[in-house]
This record gives sequence, C-alpha cells and structure tokens, in this order.
Amino acid sequence: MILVWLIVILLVAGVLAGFAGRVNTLWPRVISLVAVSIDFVLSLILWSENSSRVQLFPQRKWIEQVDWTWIPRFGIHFHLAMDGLSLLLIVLTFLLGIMSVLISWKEIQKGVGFFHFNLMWILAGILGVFLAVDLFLFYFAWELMLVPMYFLIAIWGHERRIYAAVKFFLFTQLSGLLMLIAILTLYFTHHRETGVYSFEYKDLLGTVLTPHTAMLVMLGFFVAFAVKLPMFPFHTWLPDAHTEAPTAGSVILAGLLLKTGAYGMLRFVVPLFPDAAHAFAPVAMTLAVIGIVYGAVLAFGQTDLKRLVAYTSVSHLGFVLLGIFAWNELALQGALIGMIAHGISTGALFMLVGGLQERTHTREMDRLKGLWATVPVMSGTMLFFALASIGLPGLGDFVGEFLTLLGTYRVSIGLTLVAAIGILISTLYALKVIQRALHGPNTHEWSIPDLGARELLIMIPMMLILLWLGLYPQPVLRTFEPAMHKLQEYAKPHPVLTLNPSVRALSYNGRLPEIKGK
Amino acid sequence: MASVPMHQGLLLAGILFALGLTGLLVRRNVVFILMSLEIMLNAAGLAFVVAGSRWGQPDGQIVFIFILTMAAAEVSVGLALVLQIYRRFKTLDVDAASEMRG
Amino acid sequence: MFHLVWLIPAFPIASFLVLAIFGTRLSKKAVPLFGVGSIALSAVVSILIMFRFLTSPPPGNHYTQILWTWVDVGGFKPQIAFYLDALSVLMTLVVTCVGFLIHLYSAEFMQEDEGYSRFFAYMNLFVASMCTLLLGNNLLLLFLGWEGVGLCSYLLIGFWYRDPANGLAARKAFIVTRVGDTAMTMGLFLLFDKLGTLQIQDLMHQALLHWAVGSPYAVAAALLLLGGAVGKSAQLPLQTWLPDAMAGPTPTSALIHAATMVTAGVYLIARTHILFSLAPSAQFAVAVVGAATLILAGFSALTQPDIKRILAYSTISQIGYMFLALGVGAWSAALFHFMTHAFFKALLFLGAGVIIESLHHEHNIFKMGGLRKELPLAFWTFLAAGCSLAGLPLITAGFYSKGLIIWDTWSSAQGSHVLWFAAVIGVLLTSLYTFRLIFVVFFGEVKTPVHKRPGLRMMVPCVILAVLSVVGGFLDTPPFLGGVHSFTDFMHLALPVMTEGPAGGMTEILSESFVTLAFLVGLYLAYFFYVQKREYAEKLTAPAIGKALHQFWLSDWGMDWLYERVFVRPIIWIARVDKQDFVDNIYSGMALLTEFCYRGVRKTETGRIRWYAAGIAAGSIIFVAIVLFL
Amino acid sequence: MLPLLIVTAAAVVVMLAISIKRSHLLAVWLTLVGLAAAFFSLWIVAPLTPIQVTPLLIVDGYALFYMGLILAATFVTVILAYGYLENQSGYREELYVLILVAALGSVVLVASSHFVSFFLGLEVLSVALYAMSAYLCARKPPLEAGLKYLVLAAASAAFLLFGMALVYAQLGTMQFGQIAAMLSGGACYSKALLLPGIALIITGIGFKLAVVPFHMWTPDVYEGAPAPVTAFIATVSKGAMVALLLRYFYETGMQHLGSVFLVFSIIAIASMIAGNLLALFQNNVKRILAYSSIAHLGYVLVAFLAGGTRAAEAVTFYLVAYFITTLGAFGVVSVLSNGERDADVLDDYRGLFWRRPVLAGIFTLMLLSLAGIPLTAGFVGKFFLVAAGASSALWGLIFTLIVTSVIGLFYYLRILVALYAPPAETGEAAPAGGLPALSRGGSYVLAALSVLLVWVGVYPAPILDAVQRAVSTLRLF
Repeated sequence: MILVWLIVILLVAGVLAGFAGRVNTLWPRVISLVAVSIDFVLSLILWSENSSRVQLFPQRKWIEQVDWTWIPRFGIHFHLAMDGLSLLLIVLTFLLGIMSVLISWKEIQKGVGFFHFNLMWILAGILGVFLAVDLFLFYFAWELMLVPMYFLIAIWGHERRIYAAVKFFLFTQLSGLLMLIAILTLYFTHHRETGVYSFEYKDLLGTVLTPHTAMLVMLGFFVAFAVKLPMFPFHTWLPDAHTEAPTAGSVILAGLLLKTGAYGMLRFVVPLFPDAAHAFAPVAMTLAVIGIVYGAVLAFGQTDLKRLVAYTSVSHLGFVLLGIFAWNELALQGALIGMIAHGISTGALFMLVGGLQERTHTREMDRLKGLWATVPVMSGTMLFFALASIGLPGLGDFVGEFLTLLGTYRVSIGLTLVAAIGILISTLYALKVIQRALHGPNTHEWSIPDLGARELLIMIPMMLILLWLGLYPQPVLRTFEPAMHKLQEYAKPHPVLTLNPSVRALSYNGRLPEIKGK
Repeated sequence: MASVPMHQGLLLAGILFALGLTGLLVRRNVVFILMSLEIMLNAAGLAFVVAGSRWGQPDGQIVFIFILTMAAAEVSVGLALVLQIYRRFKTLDVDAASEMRG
Repeated sequence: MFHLVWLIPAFPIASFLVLAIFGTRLSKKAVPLFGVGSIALSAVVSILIMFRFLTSPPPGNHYTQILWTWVDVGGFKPQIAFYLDALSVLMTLVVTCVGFLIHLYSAEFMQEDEGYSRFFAYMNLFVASMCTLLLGNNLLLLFLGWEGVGLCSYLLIGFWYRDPANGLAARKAFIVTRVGDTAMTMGLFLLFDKLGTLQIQDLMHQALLHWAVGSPYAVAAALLLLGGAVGKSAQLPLQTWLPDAMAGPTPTSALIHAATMVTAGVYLIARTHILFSLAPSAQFAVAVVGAATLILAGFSALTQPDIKRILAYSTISQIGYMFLALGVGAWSAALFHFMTHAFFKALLFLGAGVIIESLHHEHNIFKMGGLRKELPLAFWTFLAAGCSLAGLPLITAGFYSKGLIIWDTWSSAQGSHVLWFAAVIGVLLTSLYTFRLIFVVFFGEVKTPVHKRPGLRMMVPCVILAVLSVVGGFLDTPPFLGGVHSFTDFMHLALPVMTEGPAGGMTEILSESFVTLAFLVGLYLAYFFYVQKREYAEKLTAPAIGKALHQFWLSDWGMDWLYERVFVRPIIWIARVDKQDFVDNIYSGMALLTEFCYRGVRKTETGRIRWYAAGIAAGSIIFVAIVLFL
Repeated sequence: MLPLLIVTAAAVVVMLAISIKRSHLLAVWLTLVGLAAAFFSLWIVAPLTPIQVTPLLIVDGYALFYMGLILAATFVTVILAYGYLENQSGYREELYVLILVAALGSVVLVASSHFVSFFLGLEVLSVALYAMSAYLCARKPPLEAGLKYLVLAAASAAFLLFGMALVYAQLGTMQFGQIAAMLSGGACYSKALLLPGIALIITGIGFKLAVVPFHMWTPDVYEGAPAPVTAFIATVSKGAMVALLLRYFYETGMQHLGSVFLVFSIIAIASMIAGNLLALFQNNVKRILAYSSIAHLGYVLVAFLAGGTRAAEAVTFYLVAYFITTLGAFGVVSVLSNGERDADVLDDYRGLFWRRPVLAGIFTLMLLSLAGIPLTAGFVGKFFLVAAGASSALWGLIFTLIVTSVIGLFYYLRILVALYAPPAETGEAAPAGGLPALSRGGSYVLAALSVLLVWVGVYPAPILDAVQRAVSTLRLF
C-alpha cells in the first residue's frame, strides 16, 4: 500500500501545487518540497526496513507490493512491486526530486504552479516505471512521464526549446510504440500458450517464443529502452533536450529518465528474452562501446557547456548498457552503481551549469573563462563533479565503471579495451570544461556571486553521496544483490528452446560466453 | 418484358451512371452538376429496378421510389444552396467555390 | 604502533578538507599551520613506524591494517586496507619526510601567492594520495592513490591557472599519464580475471601458483602494468609530459615531479616484482625502457636553457636508472637510488626555486651567472645535490646508488653489457649537463641582479636535504668501500635478492672506476665548454648538423611533434568536424523527407469540387478493378 | 423503436414550436428534453431487445449502445451550438430541427439491417448535414462547405446505391441477415456483380468515413461548417457509419471475399499516411482536426480488419474515446469562436494557456487524447486498436499505424506549442476583449467531457464492460 501512497502523494502534490500557483509562487515550491521529502523519507524507511528483512525472508518475491485488478477484460492489473533494484532507483528519484525543486527555486519565475505540477507528475511517472510489474501499467507510466517532461522543456526551456521538446517527444514516442507492439505480441503469445490473458511480469517471464519472434520482440523492447538510454545511434534527441531544458528538467532527464531505459533493459529485455538477448549481446555491447567513445569525443568537441555535459551522458550510459549485456554479477552491480552515480554527478553538473547560466546568461565556454577567481566555491564544486564524471577513484562513478569493465572483461577483452579508452577520452572533455570555463584569465571581467546557501545545501549532500558510493558502496550493492540474483535466475535460458546445448552450458550462472575479437 | 436480359439492363444503368459521372466531372455550372447527380441517382435506381426484375420482387421498384424521394430532397436543398451561392459568389461556376484548400 | 598507519594519510586528508572548505577564510598564518603541520604529523608517524619496524619487526615482516571492505561483489573483494612492509615503510618515510621539508619550504616560497591555502590543500591531498598509493594492500586502492596523485599533479601544474599555457601543460600531464593508466586498468582486469583477486600479496601468491615463468598471461599483465608505470614515471614513450609539467610552482616540481610521484612507477614494479619475475621478457622490457630513457633524456637535458627543464630531463633520466635496476632484478638498488634521488633532486628543485625566486622568476640559465657569490648557501647546497646527481665519487649518495645499479646491471643474471654501457654513458651525460648547469648559473659574471634572498624556512630544508644527499649513500656501500649493506638488508625483508650472473671479467671496483671516469669526463667537458671556452659551445651548434641535432634534442627527440600530429590533432579535428553530430542528419533527413511528402500530398487538396469528385470516381474504379481482377 | 419515435417527435415539436414562437432558449430546451427522453428510453427498450422491427431495422444491444452514444453526442452538440449561436445573428432555431433530423438519420443507420434502411438513414443524415454545414449562409465558407458536401455526398450516395443494386442483383436480397445466409450457404453465385457491388458500397461508406481516397471534402467542410456542426459531422455522422460498417461487414463476412480485404487495407494505410501527412504543417486548427480524423478512421479500420469480437470491442471503445475527444476539441474551438469567424487559425490559440489556463488545459487533454497519451481515453482506445491488430498479426498495418501516429504527434505538438507559447511573443495583438465570455453550458460540457476523458483513460473497465455487452449481441459471421 505504501507504494501507492508514494505515487499518490506526488500526484496530489502536483495538483495542489498547480492550484497554489494561482495564489503565489512560494506555495507550489513548498508543497512540492514537502511532498517529495515525505516520499524520500518513506523510501529511506523502506530501505532501512528492507536491509534487515532481506535476511529474514530470503524467499520473499518482492519487498513490497500492491496488486489490484484494473481492466479484467484484458487481464490487466494495477500491480506495483518493489525489489532492491527499484528501491534504489526510487531513493535516487526522490533525492533528485528534492534537488530539482530546490534548484528551481530561483530559476523558475513564470508559471510556477504549472511547473511544479509537471515536476511532480514526472516523478510520479518515473516512480510508476520503476514499480510497475504489469506490462500494461509499465507502458502506461512509461508514456505518462513524457508529457510533463515535454512541457517542462517546451515552456521553461531555452532558445531552441520547441525543437528539442518535439524531438524528444517524437523519439520516445516512436520507440515506445514499438515496445507496445512487442508487449502485445508477448501477451498474445502467452495467451496462445496458456489460454490466460495476462500482462503480469512473472507470468510472461516463461513465455516460449520461437527464436525468430523472440529476437524481434526483444528488439521492440530494446529499441524503446535504447532510445531512452540513449544508445548510439539513437542518442541525438538527448543533447538537444538536455541543452534546452531548464535545469530541473536536465537533472531529471539525465538523472532519472535515462535510468528508466537502463532499468527496462535490466528488468525486461534480458529476463524476458534470455536467448535472444544473449544472441544480441555482441551487437548491443558493440553499440554501447561505440556510444562510450562517440559520446566522449562529441562532448570534447562541444563549446556549449550544457551540450557537453549532455554528450557525457551518452558516454556514461554506454557503460551501463555494456554492463547490462555483459550480464554477470560484477558488470551488473557496476551498471547499477554507474546509474546511481551518473544520476548524481551529471545531475550536479547540470545544476552547476544552470547556476552559471543563471548568473552569466551564457553557456558558451569561451564566453565564461577564468571564473575560478570570482567563484572559487562553485568552481571547486564543479571540479569535483567533473572529476567524478571521468571516473576518478574514490568517487561513485569509478566504482561503477570499474566493476562494469571488470565484468565485461570476462565477456570481451576487445570491447573492454575500447571502453577503457573511452574513459581516457572523458578526461579530455572534463579538463576542457575546467580549462575553458574556470581557468584562464578572467578576460570577460566576470564578477558574479558564488554558491549561496541553498545551492550549497544541494551540492554538499551530493558530494557526500558520491564519496560514499566511491568509498563504501557496499550497502547499495547489498540491496541490489538479491534482486540481481533473481533477475539472473529469470534470465537462464529456457530449456525447451535451447537449440544448441553448448550454449546452455556456457551460459551457466548467467555468464555469457566470451565474444572474441569484437 | 422479361425478355430483356439482366446484364443488358445493368449495362444500360451503368452507361447512364457513367454519363452522369462524366457530366459531374466536366460541367462547371452548379445547376448542370445537380442534374448530373440526378442522372447518377436515377441510374442507380434503374439498376435496382433491373435487379428486382431478375428476382421477380417488387423490392427494386420500391427502392426506386425511395431514391426518387431522397433525390428530390437533395435537389431542393441543392437549389437553395445554388441561390445563396449565386448571391454570395455572383457566379454559378463551381470552381469559384474553392476558397478553402490546402 | 603499526595500527597508527592509517593516520599517515589521514592527517593530510583532514588538513586538505579544512583548507578546501575554510581555506579562503583562514589567515596567512593558519594556513601553513594546517598545511605543514599535518605533513609533519604524518612524518612523525612514519618515523615512529620505521623505528618500530627496525627494532621489533612484525611477524613475517609485514603488517596489514584493514579499515573496511570497499566492495564485495561476485568474488571481487578489495578492502580499504594498508599494508606495511619494508618497501612501503621506506617509501612512505621518504615521501612524508621529504614532503615535510618541501612543505616547510613552500610555507615561505608561496607566501605571496593569492592561492596560498589552495596550494597547501592540493599538496596535502597529494601526500595523502601518495601514501595511499604506497600503503594500499590491493591494486585497486593503489590505483586510487595513483589517480589521486595524478589529479594533484594536474591541479598543481595548472596552479597558476590564469596563464593558459600552464593549463595546457597540466592537461598534457594528466592525459598522458592516463594513457598509461588505461593500460594499467586493463592489467588489473586481466589479473583479476585470471587470478581472482587484486589483493597484492594474494595476487603474487596466486601468480606463482598458476603461472609458469614466461606464461603469456604473466607477460601481458606485466607489460600492461609497465604501461601504467611508464606513464606515471615519465619513461619512454610517455615521458613528454614531465618537462612541460615544470609550469607548476617549484615546490610542486620538487615534491611531485622529482622526489615522489614520478617514482610511483618504480614502486609499482617493485611491488609486483614477482609478476615481473614470472615474465622475463617484460622485465627485460623494463630494463630496455630504462636504459633508453636515461640516454635520450640525458641528451635532451644537455640542450635545455630552462633550469627547471634541465632538472626535469634529469629526473626522467634518473628514473631511467631505477627502471634499469628493476629490469635487471636489482630491486633494492632501484629503491636505493629512489631514496637518494628523492633527496638530491628535491634539493635541486628547491635550489632552483631559490634562484628563480631571487631573479624575478627567471628560468633561462643563460641569463643567470655568478650566483656563487650572491647566494652562497644556495650555491653550496645546490652543488652538493648536483654532485650527488652526477655521482661525485666516494662522498656523495648518488655515487653509491648509481654505482650499485651500474654494477648490478653487469653482474645480474638478467643484466647485459650493452645496458651497462648505456648506463655508463648516462653517467657521462649526467655529469656533463649537471655541471653545465652549475657552471653557467653560479660561475661567470652576474647577468641578472638578485633582488630577494631566501629566508630561514626555505634554507633549512635545503641544508637538511644537502646533508642527506651526501650521507644518504653511506647506508649501502660497495665491498671495497666498507661494504655496508644495511639498506639492502632492510629491503630484502620485502624484496628478493638479485640473482648474480657470470661477472665475465668485470669486478665491482672496475665498474665503479668506469663510472668515475665517465663522471670526470663529463665534468671536464662541462668545464671546457662552459667555463674555459664558452664560444666553443656555440660553435658546436653552428653547423647545420649541430643545429639540427640541438633542435632535435631540445624538442625531446621530436616526440611531442609526432604525438601532436598522430594523436592530438586528429582527435581535435574529429571533435570539431563532428560537433553537430552527423548521426543527427539521419533524423533530420527523415524529417525533411516527411516535410517533402507533406508538400506533395498537400497539392491534392485543391479545393475544387470536380477534382474531389474525380478522386472519388477514380478510387471507386480502382477498387472495382482490384476486386475484379485480383 | 421508441427512441426513434421520440427523436422524430422532437424534431416535429421543435419545428412547430419555432413556427409558434421564435425563442432560441425554448428551441434548445425542447431539443435537449427530446434527446434526453430518447436517451433514457433506451433503458426502457433494453429489456425487449433484440427485436427485429420490420425487415428494415434491428434493435439489439449493439444498436442501443450506439444510439446512446449518438444521442449523447447530439446532446453535447446542441449545448455547444447554443453557446455558439448566441453570438450569431440571423435565425438560429432551425439548426436544432436539422440536428434532430440528422440524429434521427444516424440512429436509423446504427439500427439498420437492410439496404433500404441503410440508404434512408444515410440520406436523412446527409440532407440534414448539407443544410447544417451551410447554415450560416451569410458567410462564404459555410456555403462553400455545404455545396461541396452536397455534391460529393450525393455522388457517393449514387455510387453506394449502384453498388447496392449490384449486390441485390446478384443475391436477390437486401437484408444483411439473408445476405449472410446466402454467402455462408456457399450457393453458387458469380462474383462478377457481387464484388464490384461491394466495392461501390465501400465508396459510399468510405465517403462518410472520410477515408482516402474519398477524404478530400473533409478539410474543406470541417473548415467551412460552423464549429458545432463540424463536431457533429466528425462524431455522430462518422460514428453511425462505423457502427453500420461493423454490423454490415461483420454480419455478412464480406470483407473476406476476394480482394475486399486488400481494398480495406489500402484504404487504411493510405488514410493513416495521407491524413497525418496532410495535417503536418497545417495552420488551421479545424483542418488539422479534419486531417487527423482521416488518420483516426484509418486506425479504426486497422482494428476493423482484425476481425472478431475483440476487434469490434476495440473499434467501439475507440469510438467512444474518439467521440469524447473530438467533441471536446471542437467544443473548445466553438467556445472560442465569435460572431464573425470561427477560432480556427493556430494564432488564435497562441499563448492561450497564459490567458485561459483551464480552457487550454482542456484542449491539451483533448489533443493528448487524440495523440494517444496515457491518462486519456485516447490512450486506452489506441491500445485496444493496436492490441486488436496485433492479435491478428496485421503487422504491416500496425507498423503503419505506429509510424504515422508519431508523425501525427508532431502536429498535435504544434498546437500545444502554440497554446503554451509565452504571452510576450503574441504581443498585445490579442486583447482580452477578443475573447468571448464562455457560455455556461459550454463550460459545463467541456468540464464534463474532460472528466469523462480522464475517467475512461484511467479506469476504462466499466465502459469496456458496456461495450463488451453491446458487441456481444452482434451476430458475427
């Protein structure tokens, strides 16, 4: 029941904030902040309870769940459930939610009520995505989160906001509809096999598809998530959307929306279609690695700070994809940590860039220059997060990338090498940011205020979390572990369909056989 | 009477229909267009009569009566429109009534 | 006692945090209190641990302190844990003590700088990282320190951030070393994949169990680690960053780019010496890299006009000696040279700092001169260090450490005569460029007047280091000069004894004589060209070939030029050309196509009734045709 | 039979009332009462169903459901028309008579089980619509619209009749049930007449549904006709025809004869593509909605082609959603229109959000529903359509549906962009005075439609149950 409350609180707060916006601009902010904070606390309580409960009920399917009949004619249920994976992502959602409300405190002055309405509803949609285990409900939430995001970009964005918002919407819609077809095919196949109409995740897990169909259906899911992730070559919506969105929008896009793609891969693509995913893994991993390098190189080429940070997301999420398709414990845990750490570090970078833009009204690095002297604290903070994003050991991103690559190494040495070179290139762009924006002579005579108390209140926890993830990620890893084992269990190839017995033997324990020479 | 084979009757109706259609497509005067429509409708009516005669049923002829009625209704509305159009557009050329497009 | 080891990195970290957070609000007095004091505390702890280690060594001569488990996933279980043995204790001691002296020096040197607290924050972070590197009990923690020192190096090279050239040098340093780090990470992946752990002692144990000598895995892993070491220690082919790194404040150059960080590669190889022993070809590669580097850098040092760049090439060259020693299995010799090098090279830089500071930030040695009288204390300390570097026989530490390496190069089972010869040539070069530097700077007529003289806080460290540069060598002397083995014996608690090979007619005393000879030749040449016949030196570079060679050496054998064209420009070019992301054209193309279709179909909506009716008629006819004929 | 009689009576009563006393309000109230009475009479009739009323009409659950839908939509249209006409000069009252007559035609259509009732219903509907389209005959666009509609509808009716004649000539019966019996009986018959007959019937149906290539009148008529009338054409007239389409083809199974399936597939694909493409950069909101309706009918045909109970349910459910949405969208257009012209240019909507947030919100909801975004009825409807298509593995059609609906999204977003454009960009060109005060009835209706839209979008089970019950009475071939 608490899962429903988590969502309802946000939805109601959104509506309230929307109406409060007609009164003044303070109330929407306060309402949103309180609502997300309540949710955040609730999710932390869930986490702390869970850390003991996992030991008590190891056989429990989910940590928490709600299951109501919704549209019986189609076997659709309103079924929310939570395991370690969703729990962590939910905590991240609320954390970044709080940050987004705070960061918009000054930036958003127009249509404040409606802004917060959208913000709350995006969060609710994301929550739905992370919690839904009925595929219809999942699709519902998946589509639902797009609209408020669209508004966020289209109304409060920067110069080319319309273009960016429309592009974002079209990309995600098209891919989402492909997923819908895939879901439906799976659904009808399941019905043909069992005579039961069901969108339930657990029911559909064992659906037997012919290899050909499985591949197509898997691709339907894959493309939807790959666009969201975003994977090369479906990434081009992202730089535009990130660049044009208001700060809170960028934070949520980078920190959460992209994660829904990764989540989908983890939760659905591989467990539902183990064989197809296995066969497809070399392609996916190759694309992931291309994305890593390509994103980094493009980031290096940018002069717009926000665009640069946006391209780094392409690069970082490449690691996540790589880890997911390597599908062994190390790589999966790495992908998870990578997701969380990326959410925080990139989110923080967007906030800082947003802060800079607020102060200087430009995102062009060449117009900034030499800011260190005038805003040392902000510069130092930016340095910190830039370093986090190049995978400096001791910070969260490093753990994610290292584990991912450690796991990937078992699958493919070549891809690991290229990905490692991708990290190297990431140094180029991070240093470019520091050099162009912060260092150098203050030729433009900037004199702008440094981070204020509100901004510090946002930045300091995020820095601490990154340090914590970098130095003691164990609580996170432990929370994910049971969920991950379960996912790996699902993803064991179906005995009926395994055409080649050797494949099965190799795939033992969810470990994919080596792909050489990629 | 029964000696007229059905397909010949239908052929006649078809030819009439085609004539009406051709008139619809080539004439620009609204009144002529309405007349062409009448021809088309009556061709269809004729086809009904022929078909009814094939099965020895009165149904075809009954339908024809319905068609006549409705055609009359249509034309009356049509003529009313023609009046209004002439008043507004000062012409009966249908191609003039193409302000909305694209 | 040993359980205090965590304090060694903890003090600087704490100080770093204080300085980073409150730095701008602290007074000029308080900053060094934290910045220097923390290092002093670390040094004290190190000394205590060293003392304890000598007097009552822990069981098995090593001690591990586990703080917490870092990560525990699928059998990968690195810990945040510190490992003490002779190797790490020694290096930590050197790092903290030399570090303390340099910090003390900086307290005065950097006094006028606006980034005073920032400087100490970075320096403290560096010391903490370096100690973590040295003390970490697994390769991942080592890597954390490894990257940490790289970061600090970057930050400090670019410390004076207003000048874009400094930023460029800083980035170059960071990126070039990261190239090596990439290789190193691959090495870590390989090691973990094959041996299932990154805990260094376990790893070595497992390697011995699973890999035969010459096993391809061992070779690959060793070469990959060597890649990391080469980057960090500025050896061929990744040495290009170090001369540029001299853009940083001079104490930084002394601490990071001379005494400590650049020797991290040496430490890494020594730490994983078992792996290298299992991979003789990789170990031979280490020796070759070392020998080649020491020669090439020596030549480059000959031509440099910038005092700090001379020292930088000298550092590269001296680390080449250490690599050479590692390559021939003379583990303790390498460490011995590391220690003495830390003393004299730090001192050289500090001395250079004094000179530069007193001459209005003048770096060009040819604009200096006659400073012997002007800055006597600086001269004497600098001379002591210089002699030590060049290997003045019998009384300097450099002579003993370098002589040991050279002899080991001959006598080791893995050594070779060619390498020995290269090392001796290296001595000649070292002596030549060192005395070229000394003669040009301290002798002759005064060219730039001295405007400022160093204070106590700057000179005390110099004097202490000068003493160490001289007496440090007596810890380990050849048999014919007393035969002290205390250093080697201590190192053998952690590192294996070198395997002797056939001496082939050479004796240690003969080898040392050759070294002495080389030293003297170098000294004489320097005297001849830079004191007696200054004009001859210019004549050397007058002919085309001399000029070309001069230019070639000056530009570090053209490697920067090469890298610029092969790596840097293509990447920048690609990034610039593809700024707009050509992939996006696919999608804009699709959008354009759609718009084109729109324009097309729009033409059908003519607004004409007859056209519409024709559409209906045509549709009907087509459909009738379809149902009839299909 | 009762509902038909009530509607007929209402038309007569309103006409008489007008001749006695011209009162706009009175006419509206009489119309509304009539419609409400007819609507509630459905429940009275319900227990008696299914019942065959003469060979021409069958009143079963399916027919009742559609009647309810049509009556409700007409009810809404009347309220919208009231608000709309209040701003107009000239005679207003006759429009309600026409609306009632048109509703009668539609109601006959959905209950028809015979070519004759099919034809009669269609013509009653059409003739009323001609007049409705051209109702504001003081302006040019309505006249042009009326003329276009008349000529083309009459022509297509001729095609339809000719087709019916051919089918009749072939099979000797005009009753759907008997046609089904003939076809399933496998009696030897030549297809030379039957198939062209079906093709020509498709022309007639296709014209009313406004599917490619019979679609070209749609934008012009939508643009020219007064907004409430457009709403009526878009919903009631099309809905009735879809109901008939389902009944006629599903009961006789004709769509599986020969290449008829292919014809429908071509129509569906062409409609989806052309409809969405045509609307892409259109600047007239009514035309955009017209083109989008072409595409939407294409979507409906996809599910129609899937066949089976579930497809019929999907189509019916989709229509319910489509009714709500389209009425809402045109409702917004009509409440924003004034005495001189309809608010149909995109610029009329620029920055509406900052002036009329609630109205803009409602319009947003409607557009999102058209685009098939969750929380709206349109989403669930589209989901069911795709599901129906997927269950029959009509991959080509479904992919077309998906790709074109993404193209379609673009123009809905264009309207949204205009709605939410910052007020600064609009300048002061649109002063507050340019906005008519909202009629109370119109606001209530729009609010109710929005609530319904979301309710159906979030909890479609009750509606789906009703649809399921209704469709279950269809005698599938």
